[in-house]
Amino acid sequence: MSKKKYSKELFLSMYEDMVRIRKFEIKLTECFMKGMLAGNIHTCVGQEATIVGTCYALEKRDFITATHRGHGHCIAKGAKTDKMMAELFGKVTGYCRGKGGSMHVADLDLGILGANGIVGAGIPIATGSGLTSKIKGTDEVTLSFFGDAASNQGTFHESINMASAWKLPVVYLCENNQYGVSVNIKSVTNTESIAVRAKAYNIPGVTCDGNDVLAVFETVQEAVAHARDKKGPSIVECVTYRMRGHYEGDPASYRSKEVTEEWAKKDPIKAFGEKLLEMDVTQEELDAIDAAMDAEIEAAMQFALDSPYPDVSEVTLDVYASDNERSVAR
Amino acid sequence: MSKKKYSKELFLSMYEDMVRIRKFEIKLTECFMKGMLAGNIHTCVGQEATIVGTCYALEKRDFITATHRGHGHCIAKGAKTDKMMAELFGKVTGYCRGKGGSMHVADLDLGILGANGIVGAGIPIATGSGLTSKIKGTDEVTLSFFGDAASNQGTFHESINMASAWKLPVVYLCENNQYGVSVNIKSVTNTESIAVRAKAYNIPGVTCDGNDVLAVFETVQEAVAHARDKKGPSIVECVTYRMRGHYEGDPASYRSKEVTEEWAKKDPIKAFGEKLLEMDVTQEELDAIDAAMDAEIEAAMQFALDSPYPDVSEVTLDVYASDNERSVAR
Amino acid sequence: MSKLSMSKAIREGLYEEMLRDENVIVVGEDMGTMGNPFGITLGFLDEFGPNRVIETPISESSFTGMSVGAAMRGIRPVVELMYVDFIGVAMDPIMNQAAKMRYMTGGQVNVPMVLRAPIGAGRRNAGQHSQCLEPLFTHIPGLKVVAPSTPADAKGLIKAAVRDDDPVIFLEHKLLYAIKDEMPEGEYVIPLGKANVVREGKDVTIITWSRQVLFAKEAAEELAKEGIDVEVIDLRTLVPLDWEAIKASVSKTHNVVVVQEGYKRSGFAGEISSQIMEELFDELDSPVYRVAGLNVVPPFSPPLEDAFFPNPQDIIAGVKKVLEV
Amino acid sequence: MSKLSMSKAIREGLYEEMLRDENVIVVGEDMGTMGNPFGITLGFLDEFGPNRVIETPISESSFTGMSVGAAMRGIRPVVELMYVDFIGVAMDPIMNQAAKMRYMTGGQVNVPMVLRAPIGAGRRNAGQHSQCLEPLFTHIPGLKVVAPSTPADAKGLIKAAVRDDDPVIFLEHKLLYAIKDEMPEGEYVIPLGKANVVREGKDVTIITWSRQVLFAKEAAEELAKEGIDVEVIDLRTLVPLDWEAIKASVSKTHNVVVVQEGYKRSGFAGEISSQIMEELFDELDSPVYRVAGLNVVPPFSPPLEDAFFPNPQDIIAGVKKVLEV
Ligand SMILES: Cc1ncc(C[n+]2csc(CCOP(=O)(O)OP(=O)(O)O)c2C)c(N)n1
Ligand SMILES: Cc1ncc(C[n+]2csc(CCOP(=O)(O)OP(=O)(O)O)c2C)c(N)n1
Ligand SMILES: [Mg+2]
Ligand SMILES: [Mg+2]
Repeated sequence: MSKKKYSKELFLSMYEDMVRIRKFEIKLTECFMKGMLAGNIHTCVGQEATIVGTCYALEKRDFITATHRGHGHCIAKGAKTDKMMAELFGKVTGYCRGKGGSMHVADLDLGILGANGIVGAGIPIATGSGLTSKIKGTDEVTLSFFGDAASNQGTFHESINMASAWKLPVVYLCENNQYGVSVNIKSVTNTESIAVRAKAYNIPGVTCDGNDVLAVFETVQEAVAHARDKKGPSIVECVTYRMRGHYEGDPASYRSKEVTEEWAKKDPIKAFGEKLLEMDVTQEELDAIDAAMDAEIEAAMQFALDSPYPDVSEVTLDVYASDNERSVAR
Repeated sequence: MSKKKYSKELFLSMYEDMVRIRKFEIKLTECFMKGMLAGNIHTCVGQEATIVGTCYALEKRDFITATHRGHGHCIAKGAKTDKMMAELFGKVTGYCRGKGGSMHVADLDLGILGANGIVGAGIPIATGSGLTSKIKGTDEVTLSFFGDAASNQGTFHESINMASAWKLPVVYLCENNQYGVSVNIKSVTNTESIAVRAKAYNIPGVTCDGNDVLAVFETVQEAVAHARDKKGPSIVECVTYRMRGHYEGDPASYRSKEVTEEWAKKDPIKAFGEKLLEMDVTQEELDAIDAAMDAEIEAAMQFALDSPYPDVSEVTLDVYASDNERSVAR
Repeated sequence: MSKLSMSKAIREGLYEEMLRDENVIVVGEDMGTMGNPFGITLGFLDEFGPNRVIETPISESSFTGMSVGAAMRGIRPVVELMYVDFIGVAMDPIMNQAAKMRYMTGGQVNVPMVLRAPIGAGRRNAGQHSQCLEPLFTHIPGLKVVAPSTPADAKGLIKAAVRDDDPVIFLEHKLLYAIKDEMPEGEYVIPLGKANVVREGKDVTIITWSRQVLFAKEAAEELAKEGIDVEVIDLRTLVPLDWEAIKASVSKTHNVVVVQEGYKRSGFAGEISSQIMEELFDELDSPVYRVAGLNVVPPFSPPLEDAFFPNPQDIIAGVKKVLEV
Repeated sequence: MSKLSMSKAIREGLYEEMLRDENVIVVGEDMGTMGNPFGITLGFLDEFGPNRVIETPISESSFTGMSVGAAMRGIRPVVELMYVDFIGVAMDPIMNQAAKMRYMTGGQVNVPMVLRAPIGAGRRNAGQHSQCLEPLFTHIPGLKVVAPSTPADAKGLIKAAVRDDDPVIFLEHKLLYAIKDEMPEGEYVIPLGKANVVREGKDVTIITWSRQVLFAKEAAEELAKEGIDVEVIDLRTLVPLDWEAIKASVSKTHNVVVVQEGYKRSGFAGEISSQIMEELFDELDSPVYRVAGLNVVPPFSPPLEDAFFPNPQDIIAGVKKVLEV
């Protein structure tokens, strides 16, 4: 890739977001261990290059659907860590007033159409967002994050077929971290890649190194341009690895330690930091980012802790947009 | 194809089954017009070569799942026209005691795992039959009939992926008659064929002339052998055309008359008859088959008419295999 | 006053809404050239073009989910399941996405979509094409559920459903489509959640909806000849439920029969019965009785299918049972 | 006597059945090396091999449908949905295939499969991972529905479910998995359709199932201190329903509270309430009252989730309401 095209500011911003996501999630794991956090916490530690590279290829007006492993998706698309943290603590100051939690963070203003607890369910939602842009004649692109395992869900097939038939401006972004929960993708599919499935829809399909943020950035930019030019959808597969358990508490004993250690050496943040140092970035600049992120996440946690829970009366609020009381009562 | 390999008896038997299916269904359409038959009647007139060619590639011990358009599938797999007719008339002498009707004919002894009213639902059922053969270490092959439109259902993708991953002995047989109800497959997919989707599962996929019974026969035989040899599943696509409406009563005004007339010239029974005459079959032999089938179908209808309806008390019978009364009562 | 069949009335309602609001689209199989098997969208493709008449492949799960996504972006999709029985392949986007999105996002976003689905037995369509299945929807918080019985209601209610900001399940009985009835002049909308007392009476209340309203009226006429004065409430909307109408009637007649076509076990009739038990127990002279479909698979064979779901005679028997006559 | 948690008890039951009958297989996500998230099939892969421990891709619709096909061929699949909430993507093979196959084929074929699915709130799993959804199954003729409350019952019932020739939905409350209790010695099977009177009493009957049995017992102990003698019926099986047990108890206490965790509207509690109304009206001293989950989306925030589903205090209030004390 021709790094010349991009500014140092851009790179530092990408780096910052990767660190932001990492530190946000490490903080979560600490809180979880201490029993401060409830529910299922799925971290994307190790996958930050895929997430940040992808979201930087999008404009602010573009849309995404995130997954159950969605903290990174949301942050990279512009979500604030304090409101995120508050949501994960179930506080009323969170993105969803505490009602959604980790698997349901959404901010429509930021183009985040929601994380989703149902594997594969975000794919049709993203497709519908793409359809909307086509109907309205506007040029936003919608990008759907999903995992390797989600690509075996029927919605993958159905949605991409429709998007291809109608040339919808959607990018189908497969984060191939090689595992569902404990199941290796190789044991439940018989193809070399997920991207090869693009042939079944006659659309572009490409695989890239998901731990190389710049490779991801450039690859997704092409797919986004393709969509923006009304040439239709494509599949981008980023091969990466989830460094922690499926959710906090999962010892991940179904995978070999050796493989995990190999991937640890390919840590995307470390790798990108080294690349930046080879360019005109100094260690001090990186350290400053690190420190700033530490402070931001600490403050985010404090914000969450200081925020109140929603009032119990909110339990019956917002089930319906109209006639809520009556429809909830009977 | 090397016609030498096959006996005259085989060819005449194939011809007979094609004529049997055609006459059975033409009789249905007459009864429907006269108001003697109720429900939705989907005929396969024009598709007999695909159906008979396919089923002749199977052994008696093999299994099929049929579709909503399943009369032909069942007859070609060995179902008797009298019990079929009785079922369609809702009589207790029918295959399902009149409880299933046109869309639910089944005969487990004949390897017919049932027609199905839900588009795409037979595909996983066939896959489960294939899994069973694998588990039991037996060598039956299961073949799943489905339409071009059904190939856009999620079950197509999910099931074939599993069958490929586990090398199940299943043949996925797409009867591409080019239409769902009114929707042309070209308007809702973006690929040249359905068979090309095999690439997404790394299995064989082949397209053949669905109006040429011998082409279908040979093509499916290969796929069946592949499955029987434990080499895994494949997709066979037979391109054909449904000559009548989607169901009886559908004027099919969504398609051009010209195209339908072109296909009328390619009538599979006429074409096969001509081929047979070029071989050592006489017109008298064909006429005799015709007459025998007329008589059989007439008798089948008479059998259906003469048969009683199930007793009304049967309405609550057989919902459950055990504890039926109590489970139905509350 | 002109007469329209219910299918034409729904078509008219949808047509008016599509003219009124360019964000309204229709989504489903065979919606284009064919205009749907019952002619509901006949001519829409020519009038509104392929951007607003989305003719889909057979991919119910994804085109329903796609409609949720479009609704979140401000489109108002009217999605069709060709038969309600197919909800089995499209339940997730309805129950876990459309129904929950507003709540899970803390009120950020609405899902203003309508899912239209033909229901009902009586057409010899057998096990997988003859169900009603209301409870699959009424049990899920976040959904509204409508089931009209007349063309005039169907038109007014489909318009309300389209304008509603919540996901609305709109259940259309196949054997009502062809029945013609008087239509009001001019534009009108019938609000969701308002029942209709279609026959006043003082001895017993029949609460029902959809096609069984017609059967209940027939039964009521028969019973009138025997001196039994039946009140018939057409609920029109199951969620929200018009409790005031139920309460007023029960407080007047003190005897209740709830009638539904669908399977009795866990049917919506049981919900109504238990609500009456809980809140109007002292008003009751007799136990609320349900007349409902049997707990069996819809059979194909005509005599069996006829025995499967309630007919006016069953309702008459139910009323007599309650009144102990 | 030894103690086991419910997850271990279910594991033991399945294990015994797999040893007993080589046609029994398990099907689902993460069933192999991981042995399922709750350890239900831990060690099964080593013991029974990949032909009987089918570890699937995330393709619920098809692996459930596949299990129907296998069941039609004589296999006895025990399928797992990782959470019952995912039934939205696998409803068709359950409601239109498994449930209807025997009837539609005129009794030719059985579908001896079990669908196991964790249910329930209380784990801060939010909107799409905290539901119960019994009515989606109890409404569909052809399904049996089981929901145990103790490890001993769970083991005996899962064995019965595996041996049953009909499709059985087996609902396991996530917050019961870790609770340990005494296990009977030796082999035993608990027949489907037999309720258990877990506490005898004479003033009021609480009818419930699954985790709420524990809450009902807690409530009963509290109420005993106030001199209220509560009978608690653990239904164990919703279909078939043990009507004799309900009838006997209601005829004794004349006051009934039905308790369920799931959404109140169209919940199975309403079905029970309306059956009691229909057949035991004259036995009732007071209206049957339901204590149930609110008609809202399961919220994530802990104080909201705690308010969403019934706890022992809610049950106590329900009993007092019925007894007017
Ligand atoms: C329909 C459905 N099935 C199963 C699950 C349980 N589940 C949650 S995440 C997950 C694995 C997903 O794997 P993948 O799509 O590769 O995403 P990753 O977790 O690796 O990011 C599973 C099985 C679910 N949430 N939804
Ligand atoms: C899940 C589902 N969706 C829709 C239908 C209604 N339907 C029945 S047949 C059919 C068209 C099927 O087309 P195809 O698969 O090509 O088979 P063909 O009818 O051409 O034989 C449709 C839409 C259905 N029965 N099931
Ligand atoms: Mg993964
Ligand atoms: Mg077709």
